[in-house]
Amino acid sequence: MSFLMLFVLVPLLTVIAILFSKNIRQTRWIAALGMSLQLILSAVLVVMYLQIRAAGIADDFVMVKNLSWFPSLNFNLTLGVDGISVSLIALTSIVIFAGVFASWQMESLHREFFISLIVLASGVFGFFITIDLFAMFVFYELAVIPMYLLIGIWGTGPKEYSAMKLTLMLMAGSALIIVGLLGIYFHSAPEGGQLTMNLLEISRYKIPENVQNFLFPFLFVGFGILGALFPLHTWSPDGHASAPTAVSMLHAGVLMKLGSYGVFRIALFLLPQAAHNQGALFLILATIGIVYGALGAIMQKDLKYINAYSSVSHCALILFGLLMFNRSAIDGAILQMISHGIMTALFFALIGMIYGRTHTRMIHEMGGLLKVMPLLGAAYIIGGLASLGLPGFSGFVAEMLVFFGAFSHADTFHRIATVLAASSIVITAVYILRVVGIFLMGPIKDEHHRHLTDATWWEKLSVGTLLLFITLIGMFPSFVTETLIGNSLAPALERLMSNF
Amino acid sequence: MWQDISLQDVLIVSTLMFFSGVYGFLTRRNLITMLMSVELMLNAVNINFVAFNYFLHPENMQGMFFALFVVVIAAAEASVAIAIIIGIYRRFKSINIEDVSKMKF
Amino acid sequence: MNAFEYTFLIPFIPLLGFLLIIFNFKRFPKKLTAALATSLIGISFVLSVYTAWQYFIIMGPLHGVYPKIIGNHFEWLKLGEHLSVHMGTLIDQASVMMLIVVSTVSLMVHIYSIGYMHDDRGFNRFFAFLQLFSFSMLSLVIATNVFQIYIFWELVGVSSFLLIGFYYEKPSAVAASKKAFIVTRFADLFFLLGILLISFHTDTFDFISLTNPENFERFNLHGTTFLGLSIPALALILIFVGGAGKSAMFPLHIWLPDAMEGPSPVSALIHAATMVVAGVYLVARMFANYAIMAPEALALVGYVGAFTSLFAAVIATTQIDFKRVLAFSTISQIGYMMAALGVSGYGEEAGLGYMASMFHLFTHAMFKALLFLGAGAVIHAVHTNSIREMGGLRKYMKTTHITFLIATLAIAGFPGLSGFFSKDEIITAAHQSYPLVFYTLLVVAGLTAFYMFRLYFLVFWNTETHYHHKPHDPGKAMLIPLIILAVLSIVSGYIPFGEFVSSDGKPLHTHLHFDIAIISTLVSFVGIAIAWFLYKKSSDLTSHLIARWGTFYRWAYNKFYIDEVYLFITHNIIFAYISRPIAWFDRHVVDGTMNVIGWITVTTSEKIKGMQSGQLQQYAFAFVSAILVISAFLIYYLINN
Amino acid sequence: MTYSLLSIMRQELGLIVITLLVLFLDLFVRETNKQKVYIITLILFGIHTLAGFFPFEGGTLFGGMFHTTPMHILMKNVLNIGVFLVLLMSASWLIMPRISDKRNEFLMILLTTLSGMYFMISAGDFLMFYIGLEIASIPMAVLAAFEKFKSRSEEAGIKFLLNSALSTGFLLFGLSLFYAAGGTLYFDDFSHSISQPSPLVALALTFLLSGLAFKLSLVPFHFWTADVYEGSPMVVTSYFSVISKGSVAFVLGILLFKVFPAFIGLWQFVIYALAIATMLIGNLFALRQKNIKRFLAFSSIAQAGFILLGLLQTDTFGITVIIYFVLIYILSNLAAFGVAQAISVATGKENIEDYNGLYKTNPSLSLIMMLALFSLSGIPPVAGFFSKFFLFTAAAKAGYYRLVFIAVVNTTIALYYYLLVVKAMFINPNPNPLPPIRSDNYLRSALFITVVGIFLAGILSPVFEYMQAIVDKF
Repeated sequence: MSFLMLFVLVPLLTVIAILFSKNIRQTRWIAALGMSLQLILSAVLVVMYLQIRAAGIADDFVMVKNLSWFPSLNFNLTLGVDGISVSLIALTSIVIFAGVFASWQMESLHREFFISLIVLASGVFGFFITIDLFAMFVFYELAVIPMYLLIGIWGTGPKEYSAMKLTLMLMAGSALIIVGLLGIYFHSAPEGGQLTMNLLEISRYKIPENVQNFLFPFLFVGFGILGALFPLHTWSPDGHASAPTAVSMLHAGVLMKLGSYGVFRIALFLLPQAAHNQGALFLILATIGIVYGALGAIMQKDLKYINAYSSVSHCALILFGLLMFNRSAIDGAILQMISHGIMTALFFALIGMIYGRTHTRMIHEMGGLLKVMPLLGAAYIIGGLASLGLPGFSGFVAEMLVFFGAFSHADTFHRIATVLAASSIVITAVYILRVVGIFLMGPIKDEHHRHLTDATWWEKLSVGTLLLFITLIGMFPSFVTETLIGNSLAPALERLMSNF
Repeated sequence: MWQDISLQDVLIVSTLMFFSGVYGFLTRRNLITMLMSVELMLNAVNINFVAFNYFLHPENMQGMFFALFVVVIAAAEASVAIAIIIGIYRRFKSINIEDVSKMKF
Repeated sequence: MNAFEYTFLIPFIPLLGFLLIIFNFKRFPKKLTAALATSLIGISFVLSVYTAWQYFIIMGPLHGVYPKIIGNHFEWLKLGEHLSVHMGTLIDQASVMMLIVVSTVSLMVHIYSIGYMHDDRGFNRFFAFLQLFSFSMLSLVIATNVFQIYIFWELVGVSSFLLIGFYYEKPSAVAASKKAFIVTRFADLFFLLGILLISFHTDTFDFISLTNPENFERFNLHGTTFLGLSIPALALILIFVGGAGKSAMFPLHIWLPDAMEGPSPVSALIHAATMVVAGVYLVARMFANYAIMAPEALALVGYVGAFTSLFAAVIATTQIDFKRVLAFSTISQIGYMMAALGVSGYGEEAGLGYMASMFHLFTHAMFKALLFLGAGAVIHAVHTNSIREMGGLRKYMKTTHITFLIATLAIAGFPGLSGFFSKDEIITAAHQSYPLVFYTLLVVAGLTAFYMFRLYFLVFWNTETHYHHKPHDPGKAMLIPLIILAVLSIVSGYIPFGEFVSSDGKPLHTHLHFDIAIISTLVSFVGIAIAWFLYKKSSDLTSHLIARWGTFYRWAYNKFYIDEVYLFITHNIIFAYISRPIAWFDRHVVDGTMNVIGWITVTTSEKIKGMQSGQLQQYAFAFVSAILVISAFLIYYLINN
Repeated sequence: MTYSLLSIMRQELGLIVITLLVLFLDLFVRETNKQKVYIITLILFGIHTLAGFFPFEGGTLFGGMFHTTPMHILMKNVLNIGVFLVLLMSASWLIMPRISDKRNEFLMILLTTLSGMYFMISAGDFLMFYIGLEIASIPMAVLAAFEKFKSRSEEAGIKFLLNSALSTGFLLFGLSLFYAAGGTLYFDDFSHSISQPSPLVALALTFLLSGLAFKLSLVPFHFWTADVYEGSPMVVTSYFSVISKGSVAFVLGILLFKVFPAFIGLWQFVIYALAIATMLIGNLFALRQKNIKRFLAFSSIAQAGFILLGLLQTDTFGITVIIYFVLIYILSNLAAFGVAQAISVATGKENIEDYNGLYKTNPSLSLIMMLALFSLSGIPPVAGFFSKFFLFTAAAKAGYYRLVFIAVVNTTIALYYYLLVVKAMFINPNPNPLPPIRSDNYLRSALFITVVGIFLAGILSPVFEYMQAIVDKF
């Protein structure tokens, strides 16, 4: 029994407990308790991880535990974490914790809702705690599917269409991933010996370059779809717009990070040569994605669409950073995962709360809401400022790391890409301020809005948690970039750099 | 006399039989006729088995026996088919295969 | 261990105030907020003064050079192999001078705001933001490295955004705050690129090593160039663009006039005295780099400064909004400072421009803050911004009038007042090497005197308008800062500034250049005289002149349509032709492709349904043909292999 | 000899004994006790199924015409499980009017076809194989036409029978050509006697494969499937789609791997092409089906295409995966059919539209249906994911990455229409959903078993490992 297993077992037990709940009160309290426990567990995990590192253990992955699963194929449930996964686990528990409170008033089919939500979360947790490709893929798929029900049943707008599109596109991504994973599996033991899906064991050998070149696009694009790689991001605006609050939070906040994490952990880590050979192409796509997403967000009218396009832009920045193949850019990319995760969760939470009151998400139908609901409004503005990369919040540090990393490539191609990517900080400011100016500031447009109430205690808790972490990371970034992530980047970097 | 008949001759006959069976199956609209066409095909196969046994592999009787079994099973098949065709006739008042196409797409 | 470790407290005390107030902004009574905020900034002020005392007087120059001292710092973030960002305090001539400026003006504005904002619902919010701004600005000025400056640069930007948009229910205020933020953000992009470029080549952010001429040899500055510029020139120009954005240099000045939508104390603090000079301060911080590594970049700074100065001055002569006139005046004066930096050389006597620029920054902060606070008092009293609706106010607002007059005289360069001394140094510096800049600045001096006195006469003299309420001098809270600043506007000119602030750390002994002083004074007098002539009493002459100079007047009045150009570019080009098409493209082409894939599948499914005809014989036909095809294929394959 | 006959053919003999018992009981019991015959059959068959799991080494009979090994027994066991579930599910249908008087006939015919499949699987020569095939398929026509009071059922019967006769004709023609080429009908001798493929062999192979492809309903030999599935009674359809199909898949595997390994160059092509065509066409047709039976028919066609992925290379892993896949497929498809059966029996509704809003009134049925569909489409954590993934692994092992990709893309299309049903049950609003349905205990226990299986057969690796171990020994 490994400590890491708890991250899957606790959600599982929570789900079982919810099955027996009698009413919504019980359901949400069970969910809240379970997810609080999860949050505590993550904190414990962070501490444990730091202690292990402090003890001088420099393994790539720590707390490794090999649970045999399909021995004949050598597919195992190998548990193990490094700083990156630890921080992403922490991110997940923060977001799901906030998500449970953000959906406090989910009345219809509440049990089913919380069960699906927590199953989704457990898929994400599972993905981060395993280092066996097969197990990772199982959890990955597990995380994708409850999404259909969550959006389809509890969503708004053209929910069926969006849910279907999202699910199918992500499954198409899985199609690519499966090919990539199997390709890696069958080339995992080039010198004979047992084939394996274990990341660590695969990384000991070098997969032949032509095989890498063949497999890399499958894995990169496959995971890239979930990571909103241009032009395969279109599930994201519709999906996010239609999803219920907590789902948007979890999806944009965490699930999209599965894509980027997969790109980093699997595509880049295992296929470094191909990454170098084909990096430029994907770098172009990522750069387009950054600018394109941001420009696309400017003219949107629906709050969720704005945020969805903004996510496209921000997630493209993650891929951009990863493709720079150097420490600070990748460091920044991973920080961006965390930062964007919390930030976008905050946005979606706030949008959900505002929508719950005004029953519209069209920015032009609202105005002056800051006066009516100062706390929510202020939180939105702070979130917006964080999103446009204001120092003191996590996004700034991430962006800076990425840009500095990117700038260390002195060739014209990378320079141009970097300048374009950096220009997004202006565009981001434009759309964030535009939306804030329209719906939060100015005179109150709709007289009915004058009597709306401000945040309730659970909303405050949800929003407060997210704000706290955005700020903490922004103020003390070194804790994440150095202490948590820092030394875990070494193996990947070593493999990526060894080609030079 | 019959010693002059070569394998080739027999095969020509059997193949012609087989494909005329196939042709009948494809073109005839009457269910009974279609069933007959199938029988034609099966009998062509029987000729094949017997001929191959006789000309090529006379050392054992596998082909002969096979033909016997085919005959038996064909009979069983025909009986079931006729039973169903009678049922069809009761339901559809027709044994034209084109009428028996309520389910499609 | 060093004597300046406490300096981190100077910014942190206002931060504390910000946090205290913002977390209790519903609970704190106004009095408590006011007392808390003012006393905290007061402590910062005292500490700043103490620092200055200790640095300039107690310690003094070491071996004839003022040292640069790191008060304290810690590593905040590692950026790659060699680079890391520190947070800390750097104590040197410029930063200590700026500390004084910022804390003084901030303190004055705090006190003033107690009176000015007294009836406002957002009182607590206002003070929280003021504290936030003070924190950011103080941190900016004592930043040890260029990246720290960038960080707080953004933070002052956001404080400015929050304060301009303070009356967030007013659409114009919202638009102005948005504009200010986006324009400066746009400039910051270049600043960031500049930082990226220069740090890539020098491997350092720290001013101590970055601006030390002895290090320049070691920097690896070779590499590809852009438009024929050398790497340092490109980097420094990019950084200057950042500074130009914040300091409202042409063509990035458009946000500053609109920023006057904010409450007047904010205009005084942020948009006159402190934040807008951050650009000047930035160039000054890296002055060694500009002057030695890339003189062409420095020349650009000078020309841009001079042009902006003239440009804004021309516009200022036509404006009728009280605060906008002052805003253009600010732009013009900052252009002055930039020009001064641009014409300066490095070290010794050549560094006169640098010293003059800093000097002018200092004196300008005092009298411009005073002007804005005075404007605030006037607007507070008459409830309008338009100077057409004012007039004859000298009778009603005596103290305001006098302090305003002092400030006007100071900015006009009236001999004996602070502006006179600093301007004189600037013009002298320009005279030495840049004749074009010199003449421009001279003209601007005249224009400045003209429009300032135009403003002064129109508001305090001229025809008296009918006021609903009788205007009166504001209360003590507002008057005291006016008086203090008025005193400072007079005396600050007598500080032997060169002894304290110079380009290379060595005290510079300056004296009044009488030849130049006389010329510039004359020019000022001409300006004042014209203003007297035209505006002391209402006359038809102005309208005649306006008619005569119709087109030009209209252009100047409309700020040369720069705003419209921007509006056109952003709305009609970027929004309409880039962003909207992208949104459309995304919905219809990218997303459409996905939908088309789905559509194709479904349609194919519909089209091929005929295959399943229900006809047994068609099934059999398919069966037989498939067998034929497959066997033909297999036999063909076999024969060919 | 007699003793070995008894032990080696014990499964076949056991099944035949049960069949005969049903026959005699049916003849002699009173009308009121007919239900008891069903229960007795069920119990006996249950024991038979369990008995199959006793470890047994197997052996050869009739000079090699019949042979059985642990692998064959495993295959039969998998089929047994499926048949047992079908029997459980049939209870509610069998007591319906116009069916109830001949319910024991149904049991008998069903078990007869199963015995045919046993012989087909255990066949050691083509004659035995042919006899088994026909025993398995001729009674199927009777089953299809079982509801002879419905014209659709009759139509299904005749379509199946005639089509099957045609395919048998071709298959036999192929066998005769094999006989000509190899001079023997015994598998063991055959695989030794020809080592070089000739055009004659190619022709024979095509004919043989087409016969099997017909039974497995591979495109383009699949057209009968939808009509027959739709027309047949629900229980028979489920039997068709899982048991009949599964048995043929096993036989195809055995034939390709054990008899024709020398011609791998030939049949790999065919399998490759058929796999793509089958997955694609099956999915495209399934997309727009309105009737749940027709829908599942086309879905099962597509599933058959996936089975082919395991047949691309002759190794034990491929066989294991096929057996495993068939087991999971039996469980998931039967779960889906079980739900459809429950609804059909209770309300007579068979259209997907009728399922709108089902979750409101019948949450557990909807959940089972959803799980079954997720399993069919290969979504973790249910078993279908694992079986599909292993199939892909098998194909990738043979180096067919592109085929894997096409297959997974097809999974995506399949997911689309499976989700349509999920959507109907969970999302589509319906003011008048079907009333709450209470099915009998037999069906419920069957559904329970399938759900447990769907959940556990994948995650619990021993199921797969057990199969792998058995097949490895073969």
